[in-house]
Amino acid sequence: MAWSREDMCRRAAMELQNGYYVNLGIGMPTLVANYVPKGISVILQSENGMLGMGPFPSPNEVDPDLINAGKQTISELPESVYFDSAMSFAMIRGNHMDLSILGALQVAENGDLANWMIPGKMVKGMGGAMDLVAGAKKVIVLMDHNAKDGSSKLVKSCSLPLTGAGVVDLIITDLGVFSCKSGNMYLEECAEGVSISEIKVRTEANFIY
Amino acid sequence: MAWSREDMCRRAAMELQNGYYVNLGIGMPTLVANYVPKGISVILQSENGMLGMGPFPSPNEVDPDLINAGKQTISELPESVYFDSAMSFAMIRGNHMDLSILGALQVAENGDLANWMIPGKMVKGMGGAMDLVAGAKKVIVLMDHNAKDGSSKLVKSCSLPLTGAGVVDLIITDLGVFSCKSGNMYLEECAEGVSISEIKVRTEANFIY
Amino acid sequence: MSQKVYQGPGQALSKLLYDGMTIMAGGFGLCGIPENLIAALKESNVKNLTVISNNCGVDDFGLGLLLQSRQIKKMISSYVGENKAFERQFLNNELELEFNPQGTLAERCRAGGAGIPAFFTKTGVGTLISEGKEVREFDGEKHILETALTADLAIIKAWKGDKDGNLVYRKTARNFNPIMAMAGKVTVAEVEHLVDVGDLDPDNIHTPGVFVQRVIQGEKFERRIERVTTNE
Amino acid sequence: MSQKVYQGPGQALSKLLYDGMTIMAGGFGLCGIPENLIAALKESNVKNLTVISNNCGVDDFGLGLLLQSRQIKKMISSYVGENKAFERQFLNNELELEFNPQGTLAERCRAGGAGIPAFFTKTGVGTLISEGKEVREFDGEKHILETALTADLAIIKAWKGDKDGNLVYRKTARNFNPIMAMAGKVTVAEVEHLVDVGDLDPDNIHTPGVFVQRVIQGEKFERRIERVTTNE
Repeated sequence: MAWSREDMCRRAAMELQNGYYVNLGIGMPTLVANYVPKGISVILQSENGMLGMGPFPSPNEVDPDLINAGKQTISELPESVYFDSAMSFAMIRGNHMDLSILGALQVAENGDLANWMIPGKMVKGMGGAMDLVAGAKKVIVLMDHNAKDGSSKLVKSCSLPLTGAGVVDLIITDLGVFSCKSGNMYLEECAEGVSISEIKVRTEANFIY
Repeated sequence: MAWSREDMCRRAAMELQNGYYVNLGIGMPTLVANYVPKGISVILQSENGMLGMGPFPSPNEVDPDLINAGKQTISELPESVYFDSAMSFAMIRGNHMDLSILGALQVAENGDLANWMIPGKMVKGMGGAMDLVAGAKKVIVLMDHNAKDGSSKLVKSCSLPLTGAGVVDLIITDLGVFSCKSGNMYLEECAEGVSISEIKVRTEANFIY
Repeated sequence: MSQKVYQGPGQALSKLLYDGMTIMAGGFGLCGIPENLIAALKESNVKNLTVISNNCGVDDFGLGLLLQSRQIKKMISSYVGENKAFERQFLNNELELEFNPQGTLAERCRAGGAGIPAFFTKTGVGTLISEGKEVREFDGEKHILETALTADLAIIKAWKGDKDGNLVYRKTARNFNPIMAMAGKVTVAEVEHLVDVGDLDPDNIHTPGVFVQRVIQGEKFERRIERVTTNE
Repeated sequence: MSQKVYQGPGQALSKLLYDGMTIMAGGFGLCGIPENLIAALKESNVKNLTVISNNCGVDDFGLGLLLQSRQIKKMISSYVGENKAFERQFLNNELELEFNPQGTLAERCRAGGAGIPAFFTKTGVGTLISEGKEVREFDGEKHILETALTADLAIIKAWKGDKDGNLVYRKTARNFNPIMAMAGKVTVAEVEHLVDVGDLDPDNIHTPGVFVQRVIQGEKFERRIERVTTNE
């Protein structure tokens, strides 16, 4: 009984605070927007040049000049603002974004993150991920605990090329919530029905609990 | 029979080419705008954040939000554009301005310029002058040939603190026109009725003619 | 959204001020200066300020008010020629002064806001400005290394602002305001017209609200002109 | 004013193209790309191009067209995942590729336009991106030195433009266009609506005309959407 994807998104959304400026990565992180708790209002940033990103549009409102960083059509909100790429990354690099939530291939005990490249496979590029993890005030990774082959994605040390060194603050997987502080990983919370011993078995990284 | 201030401005205006983006410094350089030759159209930049600077306004059009770099009220033209100080100096430093015309205390044979500071006197600051001389494609100095005490403002080597090293391309004084190339100063042209020997007597700098 | 709108400049600065802090103030001459917030700084009597601003106002307006009350310890500016109190205090060694070329000052603020700790520029090479700074050649030309500026507080003046802190400036009153808004650890903006979210054109917002923590509708704006110059 | 308006993309690029040159192309994905000018580049058959662009189009649109015709020698991009021709040529060593983090790419262009030859950033510290680059600590944090990018030619797409080359963009089609406009030794812009000088709001011009040397009214705009995604 691990967390479902919906549970994971809901848990990630609990990290949102009122007034936060947030960047959500492609994939599961994007879905966190659907679980913003009641009474909390956040402003979503899209690194291609928008604050106040709205939901996917209705078919008759699709606008080729209005896309998100995943190149999907989106919609405008009353609070929307547009700007160029240098301004967008000034926000990100300059430590003005409260939170970045993104996926990962591996996270190491020391907070190292790998999510952009598998050597030997075609490399698509890092896009804005390296800037986001270097610049956001808080970085949360939202990912499955284990890869499709069963291997742990929480590792002692990343074998894949890094996206950022020591950049991850919190990891939310289907098995629980982990934090990275001063070079160590901590188990903060187990998913409902998941025991510490199960997590231990399914985790390569050492973690403190 | 040296050039009058009007003659000097008229001579400086002959350096303007159609479509030039030009920054005019405080004082005599500002007056060059009144002598733009027929058929030539230039766009004036004001480093506090404007392209397409217009003339002084009529008394009932004065606007506190519309000033030039000398803090004087000015007016808007159809081609006017406003921007912030970082963008303004991106234009200047980034080599996008065709011409900067400014005054000077001293110009040396090698093109060194001093125009911002007299040690021992109260220093007001360099404003945008250091950026302009470092960044504009062409730098013209418009100044009296001699200081009030009769000393030459064209010098072998600047005794005053520099605004820029080797930055001056052309100097227009009441006695003539000089250029600076590869470390040497050249007399390009004498003012009407001024002889080379008179210029020699009144000039400290060595110049080639 | 969290509440960014405050009632009046005193409230907008509450719990932000402490002696010895660094403050950026937008404006060029008296154009586009945060006059209400400067007045509140004077009232607060916060001391030993390092103030980063292109100029320092005139004797009885703008930052000149904080010189009169001797609240400023140090100025970082490009030009301070319009102020007798400044000259007097500086010559008496009561005031420190760091001159920056105007473009370098602007770029240092922008860099501070954009997470760029240092950059190379050719401005000032071979002058007093380059003393003590690293010099390096790029493409055969010398450049000096300049560091970013940030401030504990940035005070900003805009024409219009909405409740999320999005700002729009008018004509040359824009100047240093947008880049200092980026560089403040906390940025407080006073606006002539406070409007609802959605009232500003999203394609034409000069300062996105992410850079602004507090905003007030200014009580009154004198908008004094330093040098009225007309064609008559 | 000198004449900046040209008739059509072919004329606008005349005498600017040569084999081996470096070209910046605005746009993010297919959003805000200079599609008419890209078509004219294809027609010109200019070769061995180094192209700086955040992405490389799709197989049959945008910069992908120049891949098909093998006009591109090297790409400098942050993400190129949408293009099979790209993958094939890259794996066959027919195409060079330099990845830049998106924010570093943007800042390198902006720096190139602003006369900043190099800057420090913390993006990429401790990753492959930092290899061979100078690392320096500021405030106890490591940063790497990145250099500016400029281009022999920048091709840009704007929504509106006037005859002086002043440009306005629409929504997220702005992206890299304004900063690449600054970084081109020559910048050519295609606009959807060519208007008279004075028709654009002077407070809301995104690219001042000083950065733009040539401008055309685009003939037609397909404005293709890469991933139509709706709420249905």
